[in-house]
Amino acid sequence: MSLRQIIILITVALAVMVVLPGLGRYGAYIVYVVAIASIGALALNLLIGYCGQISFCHGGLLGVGAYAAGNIGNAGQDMVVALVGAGIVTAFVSVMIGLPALRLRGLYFAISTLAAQFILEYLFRLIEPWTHGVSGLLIQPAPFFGLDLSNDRGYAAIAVGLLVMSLIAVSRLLRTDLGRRFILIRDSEIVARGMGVNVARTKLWAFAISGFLAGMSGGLLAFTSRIAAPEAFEIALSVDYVAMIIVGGLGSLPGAVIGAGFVVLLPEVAQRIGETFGAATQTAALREMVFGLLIILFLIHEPRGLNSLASRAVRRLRRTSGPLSNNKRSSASDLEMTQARL
Amino acid sequence: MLDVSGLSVRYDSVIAALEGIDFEVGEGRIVALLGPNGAGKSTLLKAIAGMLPFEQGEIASGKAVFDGVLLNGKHPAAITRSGIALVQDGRQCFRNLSVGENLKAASFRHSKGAEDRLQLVLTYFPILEEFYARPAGVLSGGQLQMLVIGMALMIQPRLLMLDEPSLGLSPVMVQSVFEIVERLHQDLGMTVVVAEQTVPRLMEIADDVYVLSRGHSVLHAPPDEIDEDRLQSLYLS
Amino acid sequence: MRKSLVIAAFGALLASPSNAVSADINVCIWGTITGPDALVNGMSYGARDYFEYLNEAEGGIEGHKVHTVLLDGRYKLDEEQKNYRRCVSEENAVFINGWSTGAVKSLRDQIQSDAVPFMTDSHSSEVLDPKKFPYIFMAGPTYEQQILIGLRSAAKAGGKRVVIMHANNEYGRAPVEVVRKSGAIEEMGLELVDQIEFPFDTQDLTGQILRVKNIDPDLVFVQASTPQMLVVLRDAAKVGLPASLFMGNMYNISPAIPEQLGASAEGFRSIQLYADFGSDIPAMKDINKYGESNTIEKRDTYYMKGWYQGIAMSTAIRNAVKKAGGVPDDLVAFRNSVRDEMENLPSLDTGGITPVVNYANHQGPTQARISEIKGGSYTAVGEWIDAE
Amino acid sequence: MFVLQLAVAGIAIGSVYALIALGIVLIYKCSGVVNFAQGGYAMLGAFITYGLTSVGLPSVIALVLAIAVMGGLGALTQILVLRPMLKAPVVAVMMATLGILITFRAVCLLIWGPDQIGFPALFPIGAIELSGIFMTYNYIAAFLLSAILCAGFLAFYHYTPIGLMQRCTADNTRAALAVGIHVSNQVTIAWTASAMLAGLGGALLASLNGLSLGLSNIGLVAFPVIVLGGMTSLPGAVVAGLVLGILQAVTDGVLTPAIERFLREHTDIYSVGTLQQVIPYALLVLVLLVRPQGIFGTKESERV
Repeated sequence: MSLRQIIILITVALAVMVVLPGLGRYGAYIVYVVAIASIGALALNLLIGYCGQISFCHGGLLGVGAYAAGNIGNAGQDMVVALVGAGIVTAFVSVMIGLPALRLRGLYFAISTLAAQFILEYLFRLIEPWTHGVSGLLIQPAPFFGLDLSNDRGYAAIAVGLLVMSLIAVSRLLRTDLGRRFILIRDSEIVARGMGVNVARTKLWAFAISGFLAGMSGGLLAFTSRIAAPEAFEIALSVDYVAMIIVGGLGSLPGAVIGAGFVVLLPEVAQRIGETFGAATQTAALREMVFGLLIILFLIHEPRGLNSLASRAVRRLRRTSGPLSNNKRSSASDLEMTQARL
Repeated sequence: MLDVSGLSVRYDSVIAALEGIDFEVGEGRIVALLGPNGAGKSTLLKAIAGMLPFEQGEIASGKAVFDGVLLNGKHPAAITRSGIALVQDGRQCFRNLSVGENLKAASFRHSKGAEDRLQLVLTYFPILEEFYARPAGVLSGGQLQMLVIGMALMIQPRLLMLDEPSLGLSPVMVQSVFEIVERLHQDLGMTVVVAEQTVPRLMEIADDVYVLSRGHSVLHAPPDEIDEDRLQSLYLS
Repeated sequence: MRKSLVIAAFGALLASPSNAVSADINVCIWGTITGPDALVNGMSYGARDYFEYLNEAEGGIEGHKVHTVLLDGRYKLDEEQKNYRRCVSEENAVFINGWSTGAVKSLRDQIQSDAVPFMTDSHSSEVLDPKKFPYIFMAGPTYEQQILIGLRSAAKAGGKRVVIMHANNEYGRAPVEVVRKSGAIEEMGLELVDQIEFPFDTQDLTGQILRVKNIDPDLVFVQASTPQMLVVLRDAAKVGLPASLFMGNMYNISPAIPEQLGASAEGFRSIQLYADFGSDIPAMKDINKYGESNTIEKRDTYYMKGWYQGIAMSTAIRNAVKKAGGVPDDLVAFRNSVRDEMENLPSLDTGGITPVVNYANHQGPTQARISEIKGGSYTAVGEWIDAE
Repeated sequence: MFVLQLAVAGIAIGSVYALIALGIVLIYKCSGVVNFAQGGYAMLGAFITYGLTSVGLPSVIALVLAIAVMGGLGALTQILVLRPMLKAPVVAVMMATLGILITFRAVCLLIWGPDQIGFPALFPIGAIELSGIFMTYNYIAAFLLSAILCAGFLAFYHYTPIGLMQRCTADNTRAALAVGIHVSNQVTIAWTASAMLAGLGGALLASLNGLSLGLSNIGLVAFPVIVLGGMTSLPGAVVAGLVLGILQAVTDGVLTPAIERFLREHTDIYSVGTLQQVIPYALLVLVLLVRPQGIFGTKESERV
């Protein structure tokens, strides 16, 4: 991410913040739900899209973050402390889940994360002292750097701010040696090993960093919904997150945000459209169907995700608008381009 | 019989593997296709057999014609049926299936006279009869090479293409592989293309030699015009 | 660029039509339209239909049309949270009717700070407290009270050993834990010999039922919704346990049980709080009248519950409108006034769906009776019992 | 006696797990695709059977028709969705099958609504009591049918020309292409067979357990089964299915009560919750760590 892009990003974020007071609570709610999901999707994209470790327990990890943040917050700590704490706890759990990755590859590892998801769900219901079992952990509002921001607009500001910070941090990370090692492992573990990469340690770093971000995202979710309950972190949520990064674009930072927006907002938009004609059951069915079909269609026609579609559209615009265009670039070099942009 | 002209191949739409190759095989001839590792020999054979689309490759320009029929864009199964058998590198067979099943599988598309061909293959390769009910995975490298050539024969080809059959074999095995190629040529009048890096034995039986380097065709000559030194210099060019 | 897509999508969302502006009185309902316990969603349809009925038959409340929104919470916490925010801040609802125990519990503090009257479909004791949660109202006895009513009937019948089965969610586990820890079971002279938890989205409970069979209790009380009860009774029949051994709560009176299980549902008992659909009561006339020109989605006791909730909510709204001499412009004042009127509802006639109620306790009716499946339909056995 | 009764229930359910898992393994062997939608095919098969009986067809004919429809649907999804995704990354293909699952659920929701439905009796209602062990006709029929089908399918796979082509495709795609086998057609056949197995399994399951959208969850239960059996072993899937069915029943009936009794006597903990839901997955993790290729599977080497 270039300096220019960072500036654009921050400007957009500031613009969102300026607009926020004008939004209703529902509007603000939508903003922070998308922003929080974006942080979660970013975490998962780091793992799957950049390091090639397919995970189906992201929902469970967000849950770990939520419970951790809730417990720290309820103990009277500042929200910032709670979020960082949640990040550390979740990073630890994520590394635990990642340990089998040292022995298992690809599909087998993916299925072991499926197991992790179900075991986490079970533990959420079981460990009453930390999770309050099925009742869920009620979470008291906490100050943010001492400020009282415990309302929907305040949460939106925090979430957007954190998202921008995470985006910048991850894009910086990808430029370091560690980041490059992630990509090497994704492309071929054997080649990476041949080049002297400590595959085990690098993978665990990916799990730790991804877990940290997931924990923060889950923690924010907990504070905004005032409860961390097991039903909120089930396998369906993990599936949603995988959908986000694939729809947005594997191995693409903007893709995480776009994918999160898509997956969170699409059902809502479909619902609103459905409400204008159909009965409630049909609306619900239609909304699911649109979701399922669009995912399939995207995967067939735009396997590199919405981000690639968007960047191609932008390029086409530039091409028609001025001499800066580069007509020689074939569509096949998109992948390299997206990677170069990062 | 086989006529390839101006053939260019790309992988992943960007990496050029072959540029403007002309390659001709006359009926009843043994053609040697030489070149260093990565010269594009396998790619050329795969392009003819229609296997490229399964490895992210595509024919960018040029054409391959077999007996007047255009091969471009045809499914490998159809090309196989029209009488071209490719013995791929790495001795590709079904290692979890028995030797017999391997041979049976190869004759699915050419069931007519399969029994006779099976007998023929077993006479050529008695070792296959011995291991008939055992999984192919237990065979040694040389035996595997026999099996895959046997499988190719079950297809009842008129054009047999072998991709680096000697790779990884002991000199004795290499010797017997080429003996078999020669026998096939003599007994059955089969047209054969053999791709190799460098094998003096091949020069003795070949009628025609093509040399590839870095995706380009660098030489086409009868075998007596080619010696080890000339090849080395071509490979390094 | 990256954000602009999101913002565009979200702008489109905000710009999408919201009909809230034209109506004077907004009521917002969310239930499980689709989702694991959709079988009992008649109560959401019933409440909506009552307001629609008012619009058709009486031109709304005091001449003001009521605009009702029915949303689908899908029994998912985040979806219900979203629905709540939409109801409170976008639909400007003066009364909200919401679904699951988990969601209502997580929202109880916000309901308090938003000061919006809230009718909960959940009967959890943890959201019932006129002092701590003055805006939350319930439509009958709590789950805990229902469990005690059920167990008491077992004690009366001379039973001794009881088992409680429950789903692994808030609705299932929490009330059972409260009852067990209260010691009330022992006070009745009963012994709780086992407590069995099972998955809420269960498809097969043979193992658990065999565990019950092994214990051989006098009564099994099941704290679950109808879909799980279907599994329980079906698997009980598989291993030769009679349905009469089992008892469910208010959410197990469903025609689906005798319809799908036939003879193996005979003798199953559950707690009834509201009149059956089709009973000979005044409210049924209104429902039939409404049904002449509208579809009635569910014809069961939960529809009746919803209808009754509609009566209670609308009466409070009517009283508030009357008092102010029109719909107040200030939504906050309107909500507060509705809350006050709700609390002060004088002996409310629910058209026979429940005995006459008042809402000083925020609980409405506190009476229940036991209903048993006999000859393929639910039949009341015994009189109304007061939960207290 | 008690344990025997549990085992009977476990075997009945387990044999259906095996049927569902067979389909997943079949597709995976042939094309390397992990089909998360298998539960969706099972659910759809059951719903279509139900839909056909509700328009008046006898249940056996409805079942046969539904299985045929499922076969067509399996082929169609392979051609429309999977073929264009040949070059897509593994995780994208996984997600596409999840998309299929979501779509199937939505279709069923739209047509048949969210409520649990009483499934028509495929087999006579009633039970045999053998010295205290109840065996419903449903159980017996589900077990027998699954057993016959598994055996029949394995025989088909090993002794017919199509079976041989399937095995060739699964063994080595390049070699299969070279001997003239139309690989993508073989993959289509695998999807067809797999969808038919799933449809039948779904209908059997619905006759045991009733019908609702929740039936599609069976697909997730099948994953521990296939991993325990080894992703590439068809007989392994059958054995693992039975083992898992019995294990779950025993967990529900014996293990959980024993643990809870112990905990209640010696600690403050009263319940261990729904242990049977995690037992298969806990076992899965263990097996994966000790023997990553599963109990019956063969080791695959990573391609560079």
